[in-house]
Amino acid sequence: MSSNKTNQTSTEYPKPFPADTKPPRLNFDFMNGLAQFGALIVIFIIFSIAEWYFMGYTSFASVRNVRSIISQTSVVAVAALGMTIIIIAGGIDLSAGTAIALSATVLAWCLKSDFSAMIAIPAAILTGMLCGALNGILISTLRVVPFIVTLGTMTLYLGIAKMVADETTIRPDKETQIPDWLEIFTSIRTDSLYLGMPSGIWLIILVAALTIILLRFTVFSRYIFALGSNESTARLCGINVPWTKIGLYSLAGLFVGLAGVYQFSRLSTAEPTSGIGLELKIIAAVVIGGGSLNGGRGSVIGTLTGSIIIYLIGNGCTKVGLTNPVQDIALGVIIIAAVTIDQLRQRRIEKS
Amino acid sequence: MSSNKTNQTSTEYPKPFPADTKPPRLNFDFMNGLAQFGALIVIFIIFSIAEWYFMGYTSFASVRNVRSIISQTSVVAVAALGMTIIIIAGGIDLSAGTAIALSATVLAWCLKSDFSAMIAIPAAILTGMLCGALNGILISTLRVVPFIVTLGTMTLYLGIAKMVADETTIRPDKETQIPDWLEIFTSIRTDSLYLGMPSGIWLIILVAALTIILLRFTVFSRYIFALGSNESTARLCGINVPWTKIGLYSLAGLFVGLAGVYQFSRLSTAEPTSGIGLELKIIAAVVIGGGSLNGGRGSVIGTLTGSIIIYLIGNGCTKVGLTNPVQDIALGVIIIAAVTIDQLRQRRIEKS
Amino acid sequence: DSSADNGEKTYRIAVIPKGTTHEFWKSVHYGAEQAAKEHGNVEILWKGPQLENDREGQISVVQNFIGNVDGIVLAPLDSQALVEYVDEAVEYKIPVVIFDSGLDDTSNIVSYVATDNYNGGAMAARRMGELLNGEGDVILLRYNPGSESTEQREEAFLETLKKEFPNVNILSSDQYSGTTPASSLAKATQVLDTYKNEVDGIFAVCEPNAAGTLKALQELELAGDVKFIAFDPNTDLANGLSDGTVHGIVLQDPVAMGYLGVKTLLDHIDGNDIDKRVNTGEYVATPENMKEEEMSNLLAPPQFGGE
Amino acid sequence: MSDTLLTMRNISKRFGATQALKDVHFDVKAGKILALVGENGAGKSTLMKVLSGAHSPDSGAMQLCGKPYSPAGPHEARLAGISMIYQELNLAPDLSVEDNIMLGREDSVAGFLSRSEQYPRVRDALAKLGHPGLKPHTLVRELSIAAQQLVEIARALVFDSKVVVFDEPTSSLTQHDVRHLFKVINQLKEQGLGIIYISHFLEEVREIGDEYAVLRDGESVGSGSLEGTSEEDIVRLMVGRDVNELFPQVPHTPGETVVQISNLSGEKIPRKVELNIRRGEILGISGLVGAGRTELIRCMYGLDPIRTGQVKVNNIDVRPTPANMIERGIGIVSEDRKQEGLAQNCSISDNITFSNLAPYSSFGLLNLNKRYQAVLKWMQKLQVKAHSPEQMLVELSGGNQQKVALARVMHQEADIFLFDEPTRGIDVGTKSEIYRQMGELAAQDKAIVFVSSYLTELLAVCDRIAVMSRGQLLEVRPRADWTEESLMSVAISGEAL
Ligand SMILES: Nc1ncnc2c1ncn2[C@@H]1O[C@H](COP(=O)(O)OP(=O)(O)OP(=O)(O)O)[C@@H](O)[C@H]1O
Ligand SMILES: Nc1ncnc2c1ncn2[C@@H]1O[C@H](COP(=O)(O)OP(=O)(O)OP(=O)(O)O)[C@@H](O)[C@H]1O
Ligand SMILES: O[C@H]1[C@H](O)[C@H](O)OC[C@H]1O
Ligand SMILES: [Mg+2]
Ligand SMILES: [Mg+2]
Repeated sequence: MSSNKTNQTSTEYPKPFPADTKPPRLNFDFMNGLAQFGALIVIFIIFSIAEWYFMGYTSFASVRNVRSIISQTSVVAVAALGMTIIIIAGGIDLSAGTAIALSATVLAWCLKSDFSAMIAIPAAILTGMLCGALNGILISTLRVVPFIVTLGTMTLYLGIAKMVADETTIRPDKETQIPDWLEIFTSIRTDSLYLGMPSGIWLIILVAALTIILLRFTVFSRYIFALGSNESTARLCGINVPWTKIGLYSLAGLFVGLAGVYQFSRLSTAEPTSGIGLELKIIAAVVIGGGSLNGGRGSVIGTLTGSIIIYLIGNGCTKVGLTNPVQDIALGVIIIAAVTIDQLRQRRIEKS
Repeated sequence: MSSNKTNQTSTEYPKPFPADTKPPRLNFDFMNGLAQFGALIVIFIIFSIAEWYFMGYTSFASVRNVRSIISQTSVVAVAALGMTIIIIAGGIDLSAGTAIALSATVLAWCLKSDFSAMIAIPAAILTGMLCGALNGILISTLRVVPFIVTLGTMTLYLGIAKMVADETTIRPDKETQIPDWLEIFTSIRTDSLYLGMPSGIWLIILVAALTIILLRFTVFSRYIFALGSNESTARLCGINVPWTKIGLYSLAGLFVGLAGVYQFSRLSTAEPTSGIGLELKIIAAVVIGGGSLNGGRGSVIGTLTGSIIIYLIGNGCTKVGLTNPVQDIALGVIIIAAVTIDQLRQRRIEKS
Repeated sequence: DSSADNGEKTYRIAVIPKGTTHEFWKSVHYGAEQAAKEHGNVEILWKGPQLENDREGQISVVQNFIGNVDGIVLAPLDSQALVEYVDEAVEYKIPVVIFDSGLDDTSNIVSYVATDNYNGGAMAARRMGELLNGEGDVILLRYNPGSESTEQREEAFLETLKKEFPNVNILSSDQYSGTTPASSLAKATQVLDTYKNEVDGIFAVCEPNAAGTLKALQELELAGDVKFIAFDPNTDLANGLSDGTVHGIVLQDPVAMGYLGVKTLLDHIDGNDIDKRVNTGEYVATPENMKEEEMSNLLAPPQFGGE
Repeated sequence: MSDTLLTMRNISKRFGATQALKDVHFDVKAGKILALVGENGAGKSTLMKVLSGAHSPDSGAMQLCGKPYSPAGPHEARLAGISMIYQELNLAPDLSVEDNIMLGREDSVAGFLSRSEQYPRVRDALAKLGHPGLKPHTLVRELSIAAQQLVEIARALVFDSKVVVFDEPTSSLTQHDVRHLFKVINQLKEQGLGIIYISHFLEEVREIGDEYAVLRDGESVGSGSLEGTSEEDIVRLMVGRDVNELFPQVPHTPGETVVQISNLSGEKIPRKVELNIRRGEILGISGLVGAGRTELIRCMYGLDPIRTGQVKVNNIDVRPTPANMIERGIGIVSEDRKQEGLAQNCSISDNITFSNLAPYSSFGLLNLNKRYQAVLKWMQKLQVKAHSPEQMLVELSGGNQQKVALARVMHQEADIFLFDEPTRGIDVGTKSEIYRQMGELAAQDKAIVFVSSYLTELLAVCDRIAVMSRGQLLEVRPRADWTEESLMSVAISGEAL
């Protein structure tokens, strides 16, 4: 990389570029995610060895267990994809948790009211989108920082969910009201699997692929990155900032709605408070995955990896026989460590 | 508020010495807090009228009830004073909630182990300070944004608290281990009052006054504002940024430790998870009080007012017979409305 | 205080559950309203904290009702933390009935209306011991620290097993499921997965806890093989009894609890004699007895707002 | 009085792939003003940051007053007597003027501020700079860029320093303020301080400087006394060749009016502006700080709200919003590239194409390869020094960032260009290139509005020049009818002559 000895001064055009004039074909998303993926593998190996060493057997590094971890991750993973977009755009969404619960509650309410899943699921996803859209609209029109707006809507959506659920748990009838495929959507029972994975996991992979494409190859993505990097510049360049925000928060809301479907599918019941605290897990997933809260940086692969790491730690600690306190401490340390390492890596890249 | 029409700027500029040769002596903290205080009064009046109208009597606007609200507010209020400092400095502390619980747990553990309160309370406050110091050290040395560091320490402190409490609730004996004065520290029973207020409230007023002085008259406060306003400027002006951060987070930690004492006094038990979610309430209090998450802005009076508003809503809704869902919705709306109005006011001031 | 049209006084009674999301409380609410209706001129103000570990939340509800109500019926989510605030209410001349879960200091309260939770836990242990023929490895999934009722069940379960079934081995008894079905599912999955090769039985000490455990058993394909005892019913658990995935449910009578809680308070206000301790009873539903009328009623108790 | 105060020897500094400084030698004498010049990216700011402790050098040594000097950070450097006025403003907007000036060295008693001591010092410093009216308790965020720069300068005056560095202090000052500044600098010099003065204005350098030092591509290529050294000599050292012409003239003929502004008023300024912008013409706008030039073009572009007035483009009334204006062929280069003009954490590619992604998109999908090639072309055209179009903007020197901003409007294929201080911080070679580009744009029948505080360039490049004062647009006249003096006097008096 020490090519640019631009000593030619300005008699001729300087040749500041590397000889190749082809754009870098590396997909940055993959590149960024890769480092986190490496961390994931390391943690995985450590737990595997620890289990084998301390417990004398290995249940951790089994296909079954991997499936189980991934299935536990699904709710957070789906929502974190949407959060990645928001965080790249320099925003944040504290209402994601309660909006997931609201979506799940709407889904359960529809089923309980004997609507078919074909109506209930779109209704849930639409609910998520509307939550996102409202966030976007408030952020754009009130010009209040997203942290506050979504701190407010967080409580708002909680209240609405309680209203829909009449403050209690909604429990549609398993036999008559919940379709089988929805019940086993994230189930890892052998008879629920499809090509070795719950169908819900395949859907996540599909959605993640679409998000990668969206974030790399669309015009909209450039607007998202511009917003996250410098909002005034975005405005100066004629980007319709309010609409872009409304658009991207709605899009993220779509993911939130989908996460609501996953949450419902995991328990086949819905409970209005079930999203409290989830927002911080979701944000942590994005951040462990390399997203920067200053905007402008984040990756899909990283986020998915980050989500898995969070649940991996819980799973691993239990398998190794560690107590809850230790588990919490480990998670805390890993969040900080992951971001620190990513930071160091970034700095090194910038230097080299 | 349309008083300061300082139009001299463009018309009379450049111009020789104007009349003012003395520095302005207005206390901005009071000025800023005043607007929020107005909002508090309005909400108070609305609830008073609503109770009288719907319920046919007034228990809301009674001295007793005001005392009760203030006593409920105490934990959040104390911690929010520290958070104000952090937010002015452009930081944030998501670990405040679990650090409060950790401090309370340490306090309870000491009492339960038959240490006197004279040891237990300093130990609790020290615990809070150490939590803050660790946040500051990590933020300074790792150069990771505070949001992430404290997201990590949030879980870390939770884990440590669980460890101290052995995953359960610590219940020192009321008769033998908890001194009376600590038990009635925030109590509003008639025989616990001191000059019409629980002694804990007087202490808050004292601490708040000290904080106002700190934020207005000390050199340290200039560093805090400078950091929140522009960190690289602070660095280039020779401010020792890492130490300033460690100092201010430790200081805020002192408030957190004190909040732990208040929490213990209110619950007379300590439970390691009792702080979860509190951090968002604390941040909300600062923000409702006019603090800006972009740094550089925040006021003590505003923060105290913001804390009270949060609990006022719960109190008022209960008195007026509103359900939990409605209460949540009201809180959400008020958070957003308060900040929006403050925003508009700010913009008007800047324009005039 | 306000008055009804006929000049008679309308009593406002605050009923404060430990939380609102469990189905259990819906039935308590139903019972409370029954008592109010029966008495006449009574308005029930139903309000609880968000989650069953939100001490500060419940304290606030109690404090906020002071001044507005003629009596409080409270299920304290912490036996010590609420003492001070019950005293506060009493100082303000508001009578307080405690129900469902105990309070450390009962000197100021009107009455305590609840299940004998210790006995409930012991019944669960006996049922487990029988199912395992006195031998096997079991898991106790705890609820939440500080909740007196469930702590009683947990202690009773462990002590009874130890005393009456010494050959039953406890694999794990230090895991807390948390207060929601979601947290219970996560915790139950982890614990069961860890011990899935050894476990013979599991006891979940309340409804959300059991709901999560049932789902976890199904997911891990252990349902039916592992003897599962729940505490408090819901439809899935009741169905589980018939399809062999649940082997026993300890039942309380939430409707009676709500009813007697309010009734006792009203009796006190009206100056009638009352008992300091009212036991609302505990039962074990099994696949064998679940069709009996009493059991089937308790397995699906009426709920407030239900049909 | 001419003992060597500061010596820097063999200073090297590398940023990743960029060797910013290579074995640089540098001496500053007491009581002398040393002009440090060089092209954009030559390493001037980096060298000064090494001096002020903001960067640590990879190798090399420094001596201050004969003693070894190696500051661990800005604090030590300040204590050692180095004051620095940075090129990119370094102020805390939420602090007052007074607090900013005193930041890091407050007068205090036991940790408490003693404002009564600070206040007069601050006021004196501002008065020295010719701005006694600037109130010390005003929040800095409420000041214009120019006023902020004055605050930054005042900071260096309130403390005892040995060496004061001015890194392009005049880039946003008007002549009026420059005069005051020079007076102050000369006072400092008489007190025996060493002054380092960085500027791209060579006539300014000649006027104020005693000696010069030239950096090229991170190396010292020459130094000496300014006396007897011609401007051409310095330019040759800077760019490594002769620059034939600083103000290349590209023939163009003014055509019909494309933008008509009538009765345009903003929230405060501008006030009731009437202006016609014509094709094939470069229209200059001159005025003092705070005159409202920036506001005028921001209002017409839709960045600031307007209270009254109309903007007609090609005879069609257009509601001013950036999107509308871009659609009508208007492009803007902001005066504040750091805060507004550019997205610092985005790549050069992104920054150049943000305002016009259409050529590379179909159905919302981007052809990244096509875009890369186009960006490469623009970078070469404007001689942007960078190693790849994917490089982040933060890593470029100030001047190169400015070029990216220019590249954006050109890439946008705008018809009407609004340039707000477009040559701020740009080296002579590139400046001349920008003037040529402007001329060429005019020759292609484009319309150009050129806001500048640098009268020489306005008088050399523009066809007509307008003067603003106190929010009003006073006079528009052909270039030939203006002189520096008449421009200044209209701007100051606020009345048309
Ligand atoms: N923080 C940094 N990271 C990477 N590269 C940098 C950094 N700072 C400066 N550079 C590079 O070092 C070189 C010298 O930059 P410097 O800012 O010193 O130039 P300059 O002479 O001040 O230019 P100008 O006249 O445009 O201000 C440039 O190529 C620039 O891109
Ligand atoms: N020295 C000063 N003291 C107080 N206010 C000032 C000062 N300088 C500028 N201002 C404020 O800044 C505002 C406009 O400044 P701005 O920089 O936008 O104008 P401008 O004409 O574009 O000048 P320039 O582009 O040369 O900086 C004015 O309304 C004025 O209130
Ligand atoms: O006290 C318990 C209650 O009896 C019911 O079982 O729900 C869980 C606990 O709150
Ligand atoms: Mg420079
Ligand atoms: Mg300007």
